Amino acid sequence: MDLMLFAPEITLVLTGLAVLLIGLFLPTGSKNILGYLASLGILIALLFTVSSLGTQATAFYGTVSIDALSQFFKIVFLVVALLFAISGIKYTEGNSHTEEFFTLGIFATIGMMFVASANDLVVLFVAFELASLATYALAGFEKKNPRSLEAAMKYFIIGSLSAALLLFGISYIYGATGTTSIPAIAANMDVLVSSPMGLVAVVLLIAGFGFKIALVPFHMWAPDTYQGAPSVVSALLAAGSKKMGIVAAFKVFIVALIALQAEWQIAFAILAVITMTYGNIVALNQTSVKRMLAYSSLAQAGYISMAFVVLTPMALGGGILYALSHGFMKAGAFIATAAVVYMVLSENKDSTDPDHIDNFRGLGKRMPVTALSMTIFVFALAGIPLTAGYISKFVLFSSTIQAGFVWLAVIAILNSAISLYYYAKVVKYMYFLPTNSEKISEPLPYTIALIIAVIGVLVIGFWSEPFIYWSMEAAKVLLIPGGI
Amino acid sequence: MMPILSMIVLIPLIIAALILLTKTKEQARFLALTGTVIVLLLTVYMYFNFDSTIADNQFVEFIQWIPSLGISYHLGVDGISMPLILLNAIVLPLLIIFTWNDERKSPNKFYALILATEGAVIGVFTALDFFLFYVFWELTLIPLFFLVSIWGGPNKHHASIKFFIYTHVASLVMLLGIFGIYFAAWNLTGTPSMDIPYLLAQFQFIESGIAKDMIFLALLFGFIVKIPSFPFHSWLPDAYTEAPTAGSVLFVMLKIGGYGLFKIMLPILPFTASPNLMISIMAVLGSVSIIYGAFLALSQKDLKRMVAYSSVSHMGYVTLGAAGLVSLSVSGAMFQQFSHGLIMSVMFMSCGIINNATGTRIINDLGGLAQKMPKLAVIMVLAFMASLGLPGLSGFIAEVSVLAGAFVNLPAYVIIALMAIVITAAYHLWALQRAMFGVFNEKLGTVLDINGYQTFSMGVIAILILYFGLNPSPVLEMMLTSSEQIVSLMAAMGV
Amino acid sequence: MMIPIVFYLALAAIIFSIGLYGLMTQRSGIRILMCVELMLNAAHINLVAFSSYNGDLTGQVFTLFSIALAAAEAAIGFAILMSLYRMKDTINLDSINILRW
Amino acid sequence: MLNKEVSFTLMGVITSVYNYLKPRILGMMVAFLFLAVILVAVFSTAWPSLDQIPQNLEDQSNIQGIGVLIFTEFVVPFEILAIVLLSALMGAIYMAKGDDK
Amino acid sequence: MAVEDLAFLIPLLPALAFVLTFFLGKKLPTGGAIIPIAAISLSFLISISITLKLLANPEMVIHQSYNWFAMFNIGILVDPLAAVMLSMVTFVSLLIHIYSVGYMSHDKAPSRYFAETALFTASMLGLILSDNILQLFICWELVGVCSYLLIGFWYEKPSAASAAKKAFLTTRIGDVMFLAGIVILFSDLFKIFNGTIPEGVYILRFDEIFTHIPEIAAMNANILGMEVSHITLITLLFFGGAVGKSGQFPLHVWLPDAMEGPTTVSALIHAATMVTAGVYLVARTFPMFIAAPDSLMIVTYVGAFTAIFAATMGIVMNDLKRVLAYSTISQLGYMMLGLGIGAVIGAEAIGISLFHLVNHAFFKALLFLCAGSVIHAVGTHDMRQLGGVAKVMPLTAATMLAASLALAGIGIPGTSIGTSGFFSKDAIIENAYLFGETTGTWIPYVLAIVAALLTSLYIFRLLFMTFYGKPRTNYGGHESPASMTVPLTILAVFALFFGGLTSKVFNEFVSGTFVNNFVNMDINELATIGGYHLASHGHHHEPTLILWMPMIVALAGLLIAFLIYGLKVVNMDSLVSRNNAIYKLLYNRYYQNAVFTNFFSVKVIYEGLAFAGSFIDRGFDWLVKWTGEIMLEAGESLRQFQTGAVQNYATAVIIGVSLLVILVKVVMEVL
Repeated sequence: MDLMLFAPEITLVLTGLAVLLIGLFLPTGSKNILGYLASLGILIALLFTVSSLGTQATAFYGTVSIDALSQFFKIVFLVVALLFAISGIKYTEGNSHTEEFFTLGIFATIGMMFVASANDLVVLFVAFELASLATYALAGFEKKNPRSLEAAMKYFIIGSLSAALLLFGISYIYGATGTTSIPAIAANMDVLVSSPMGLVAVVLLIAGFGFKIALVPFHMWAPDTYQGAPSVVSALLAAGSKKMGIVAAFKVFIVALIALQAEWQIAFAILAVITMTYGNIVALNQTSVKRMLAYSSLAQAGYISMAFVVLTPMALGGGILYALSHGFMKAGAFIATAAVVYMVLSENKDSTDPDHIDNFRGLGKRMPVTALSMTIFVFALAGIPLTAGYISKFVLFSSTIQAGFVWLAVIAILNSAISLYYYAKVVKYMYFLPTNSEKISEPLPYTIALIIAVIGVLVIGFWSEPFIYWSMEAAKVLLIPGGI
Repeated sequence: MMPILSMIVLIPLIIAALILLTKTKEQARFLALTGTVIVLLLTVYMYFNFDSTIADNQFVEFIQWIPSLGISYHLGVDGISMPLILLNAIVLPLLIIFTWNDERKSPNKFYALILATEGAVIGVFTALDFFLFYVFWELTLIPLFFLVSIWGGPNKHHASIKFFIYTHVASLVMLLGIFGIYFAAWNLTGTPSMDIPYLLAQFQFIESGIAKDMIFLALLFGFIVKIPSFPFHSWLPDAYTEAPTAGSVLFVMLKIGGYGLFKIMLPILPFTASPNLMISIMAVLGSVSIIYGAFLALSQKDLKRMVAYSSVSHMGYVTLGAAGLVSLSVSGAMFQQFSHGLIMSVMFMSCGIINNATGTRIINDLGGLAQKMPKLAVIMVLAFMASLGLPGLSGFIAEVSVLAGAFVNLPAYVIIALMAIVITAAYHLWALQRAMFGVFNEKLGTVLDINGYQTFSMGVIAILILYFGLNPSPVLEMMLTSSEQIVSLMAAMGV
Repeated sequence: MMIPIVFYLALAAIIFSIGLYGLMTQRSGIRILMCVELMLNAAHINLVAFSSYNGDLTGQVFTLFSIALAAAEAAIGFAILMSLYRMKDTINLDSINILRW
Repeated sequence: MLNKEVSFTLMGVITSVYNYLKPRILGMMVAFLFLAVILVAVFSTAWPSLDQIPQNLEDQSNIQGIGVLIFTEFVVPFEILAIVLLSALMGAIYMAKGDDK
Repeated sequence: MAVEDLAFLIPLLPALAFVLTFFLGKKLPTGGAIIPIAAISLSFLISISITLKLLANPEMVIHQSYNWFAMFNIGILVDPLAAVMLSMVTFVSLLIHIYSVGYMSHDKAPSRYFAETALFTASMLGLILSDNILQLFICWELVGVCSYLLIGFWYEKPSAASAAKKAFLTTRIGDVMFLAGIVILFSDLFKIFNGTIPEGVYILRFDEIFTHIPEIAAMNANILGMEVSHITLITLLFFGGAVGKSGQFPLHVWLPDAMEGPTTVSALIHAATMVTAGVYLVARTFPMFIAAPDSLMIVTYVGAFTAIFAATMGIVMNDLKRVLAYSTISQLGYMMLGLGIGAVIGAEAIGISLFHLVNHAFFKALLFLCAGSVIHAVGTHDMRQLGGVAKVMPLTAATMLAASLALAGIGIPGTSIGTSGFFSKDAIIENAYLFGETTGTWIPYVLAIVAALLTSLYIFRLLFMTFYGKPRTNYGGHESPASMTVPLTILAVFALFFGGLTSKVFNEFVSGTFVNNFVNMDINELATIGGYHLASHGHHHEPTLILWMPMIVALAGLLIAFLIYGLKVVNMDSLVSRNNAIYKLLYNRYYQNAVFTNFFSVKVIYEGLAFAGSFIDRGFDWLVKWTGEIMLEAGESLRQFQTGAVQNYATAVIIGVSLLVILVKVVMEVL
């Protein structure tokens, strides 16, 4: 066994500990360095991951596997973590608890990465909980802000509930199959297939993962938390931990529970339709941009869930590609919002809802880079061509038609048309509505994070071939019977 | 050989980006003019090297893009797209000149958006890959959305959002159709390809008749909305009216709906399960648009809105002509696109000038403008006459070709269209009489005639309207070649 | 005679449902936390029961991990509630709904 | 007199029961629904189990097995759990701590 | 270079003159009148020499044809019919242009005037020269638009702008019918060729059309249950176009209003360039009409009815120009009647009708120019304010008298003494009699005779009221300058003597058009397609009374006018003030304005249909808006689920889990 396979995770653990320890000895004023350190560590981990793209291995008695799927999602998580860390540099400026912020973020990322490479339900569950627990505290990071606390509280309670549901579901699967190893479960499905327990277990697991993915009706925490939590943390939640739910669901359902395909396909079909429609419609008249992004994130989760319904290599590839694109787009959009929030708060410390859409008025003049990036992100989210959002929708929706689910594709496409309204509204506020406020200098870390995200969005949209290739490779991992 | 098509697509886009960096109006408009003139020169060069006797795609460029999905960068022009590219290339520099002395906020963005639209529209006309086609297709939306939203009239937000979402929905439905044909071909041959000519050729091998009809209708819907045809026109009056003059002209240049009709719909029409039904649908839409648009134009009080509705009416000829399936009617419909672009540009420019000069576009508030604006009056009368289909001007060639050609197969629909001609004349003359003739309305204050730049650009287009009315062959020739090929396909299928 | 496994399972299901009921009806944050613990414990019962009936230790290991997790979770939960209490002087969750719609 | 008093208390009981149930009735129904779903599934499943109780009742101690498992097969979750606990610790301390100053 | 090679210059020179005058006219004296005058003079010279050449060589036809686009060509065709028209148009137009130099000398924008008239003339000449129906239609429309521009020449006058619009729109109705005819014709020919038209065949060229008349006649269309031959349909539609252009009932309403332009424009429209186009169209496509006897019948009746209908209105009008306008309509009715009789006499009808057309051009131009001269000098065209103008403007009065005699058709039957109008109108009325004899239908003849009486009545009424008697108001006035009187004199000579001198030659020459056609065809054979036979040629011997009848009624009209307006035997005022129904009906022009303009076009089309349309459109708009609003509403309601209370969220999760289990189960059962 080659420990180098876990170089990214190890790097991250060391970075997290280093940040924590160094932070203890630094005065509040000079804790900025921690952010750079964390970013550097994540970047190194990212480079390790990218360089090992294509490796295939299992380790630790088959409980952890490294393959195209896990590597792909690790890249997603690391990219989001990188954006989180870079923008966090600005966010934590002057804060005395910088080390907690970054360490928790990094630990959450480790959890997500282990979920991506988990090959055993125990690993998956524990890693899942790591990602959750670390982010509970992050969501409440502004502990003087009642919104942030409320967000953390709701996130925590619903999170615990879904952890319980997940564990409950896992327990039945364990009971029926006698094992927690994902490939072994797939081989021992007789009991579950022949009894209604299979369906119950599936639904319990869907509830558990659906909490992270934010599928209706397990989504209720998401708008509140995304809105209340610090924007940078919302970026991590929406762009990162949501994908963790998706990759976990991919592994558990498509690899382990493939014998119950009929059950969860129907369940996901129902949830996908409800989720995308609900998310889009409710997003229409939101006045808080973060809340709007949260609902839009529901809708996107609905689109991605279509992959479970269609279940062709192309659809899964599309879903995986969508996850990557969504990581860039949504993280970027939240970071842009973070920049606006920063701007509003720097002008008026007591602003109660700094992410109100009115604060975006004339942003095109006040913060041109942020506004332009935000425009690109929302257009990408809406699926305008030459962006990552388009190519992912293209692959995903077209595969839906290919598989004959025309009705589903029609619903999805109509939904994506509706979504244009609220995305365009943001653009309208940024560019067309007048403001009397002055242009301000944009905080550099936010700008860097935004530019990285914009580059990601555009590169995927334009030079899609390698991304499509790798997401298809990742999808193949899922569809080889019995996993690795 | 130089990649001339890539150049005419990319140069406007690159220059648009450059214009964004400029600081003053002078720099912006100079760059814009340079860009459009370069495109014009390249297009003229291409036009003279274009073989109008063959219907094949010419100046083809092909580069693999996303091989795993069969997507490539494939460009080419044929007799359908060449005239439309020419139209854009001609009108855009004139549009820049037309706006030369206008005062407006952030001129750099304004000119950048105009150039971006040009690049995107030409991109649609040259794309031979569905993916690329759709990319450009959507790309045309964004600059226009901004143009309307930033420099539009009082109702601009409503209009721009409506236009954006309405046409976006249509594009998405079209995308569904594209997916349909893409996967049907993929399943048939086992290799993915987004190549337009290839997919169109594969269409006939699709087994399921329902699938073929659904694909056809989905694509048709996408194009029909863009044309726009009754009953999917309701985005148009708002968008055309609220847009700034340059935006309206760009809308008029946006002939991508009709282009899709000829380039994509007609070649697959004979292979649908029920071609006669499809023809009837198109014919009904076309003829109803003609008469409906005419009546609506008649009831308008706002000059620009009237012109917008007249556009619905005129574009009905495109649909009807395409449905006519006689080489004359099909090429007439193509020519209608070309001629309509020229005529409507002048019409909208006139509306813009009147609005600027008098502060109103309500026809009844105007009056006697010809006394104060004789130059405008001359050009406007010419444009209005062209628009109502006066022989000797380009509109007539198109209309008569469509009507005569389409009558062979669709007599009843042509009769409906013929009835609209009188209405068409009525609203044009009514507007002219109220706005330009009669006693000058003193409330309008001091009214100045058009300046030299405006005279030049409108005059050149007016001369072109006259020229193509007398000698349509330079563009009609290649249209005929293309349409004959399309029609021979029909004949082979016995449609 | 062996007690059939369904008894354990039924017990777990009932305990889980009680937890759910509490979660849905209680107002106090502490009680809600307790209900969550109850639900987790119901799952643990399941796991242990299955473990011993399957003759496989995985379930028990899993339970151990899970108990640790539950403890960690409780710690964070109480911490959050403490912060809330400090700010609002109440842990009545009904009164905490600034974020809605 | 007596009747009246009885009926009064009866009404009182009903009212108080009603008042008690009113905010909880939905929770109850949902919890019962959930319970019913689970129980139906549990009872209609043929759970695999060892045919008989393990022979050697004295040898039921599984601590050793668990220990082995934790350090072989489940070493990864164990390591992760370490991080979980660390982050829970950090998070809890951070959240629970009072004013910085 | 032979003169026939210059034929293409005939329309081209005035067109060129238009361009030059339009751009340079302002800088030249008299608005650059010299340019169109020179151009039209040249055209006239070419035309007249071509005509003479054709006269000398009856077999000769000038035909040049070039590819235009698709299966259409542009070309010129000069046969006797065209040659005569060309000469007439260039001649009359030339005189009017010369006259205009004086007439328009005080106008603000003479250069625009001359440019537009030049284009007007050019379009008309192009129309005449066309060798195919499409080109003819194009020029036809150009004529229409020029008339629009010229009628609305003084566009700052709202009435002028409105009259221009009315003229254009009304003729447009006819034009659409014409276009429909062309479209049907095209599709018939297209089908005859099975959709593949050989290279070099231009299917809308007259020779192609005429060659395929039998096939077209064999096609039938079912219209409202009636089997109608395509040839009938097409010719009727063509005639519809002619009705619009030539001001036949019921599309004549624009013509009287067209007086809003300068009087010279009226002269051009009424005499030379516009209204004759309709007659020319029917003559040009006469072989088709011959094959469609039903159409010819309709032509006959419409013509005859128009002749009397317009004449009745002519007798009550008080506006100098209006009387003349109604007179034009009435005379055009005669011409149509003349063509319609072709059903009996065949190709000779063209000669008769064209003869009247040419003569009419002379005297009507003269009438208008005289009226213009009076208006120019006096400043009013209300006859009630005039009277005794002859004393002030003797030359004008004299020429006017000549023109009136020509219009009334005074002459001695059986001899070659008589005004131009006498010969041509007499021929038409005589043939109407022949028509009655052959078909047994006397209505056209009766109408024609009565109309002749009315014609004489209204024109002499005009003459007496305007030129003789005592002035009713104080008006200044003087004889017009030479540039105006010289054309008057020339026209007067033609109005008086042209007919008498050329009567025989003209008829033979023009009637030979389709005999010596560039496509060989026998008119009689075409008639058999229509299912009838033409009356045998040869001399008809009408009763003497019939021969003298036109003369008698003309004199009767003159007498009545003299009694009422000259001698004032009957008090005109009492006639008017008696307020009787007939007078009111006539004076209000049969209330056609109320019906056509106010009711039909304004109420029905504009207010009714257009607003119904806009209502429907609002419906579509509303639908789009409603879709959006319902979405927003739905969003607003669905938001309410997110109550903010975490227990509710938990409840939602549990309900979701339970329901999802049940739902999936149900769906699986159903599937």
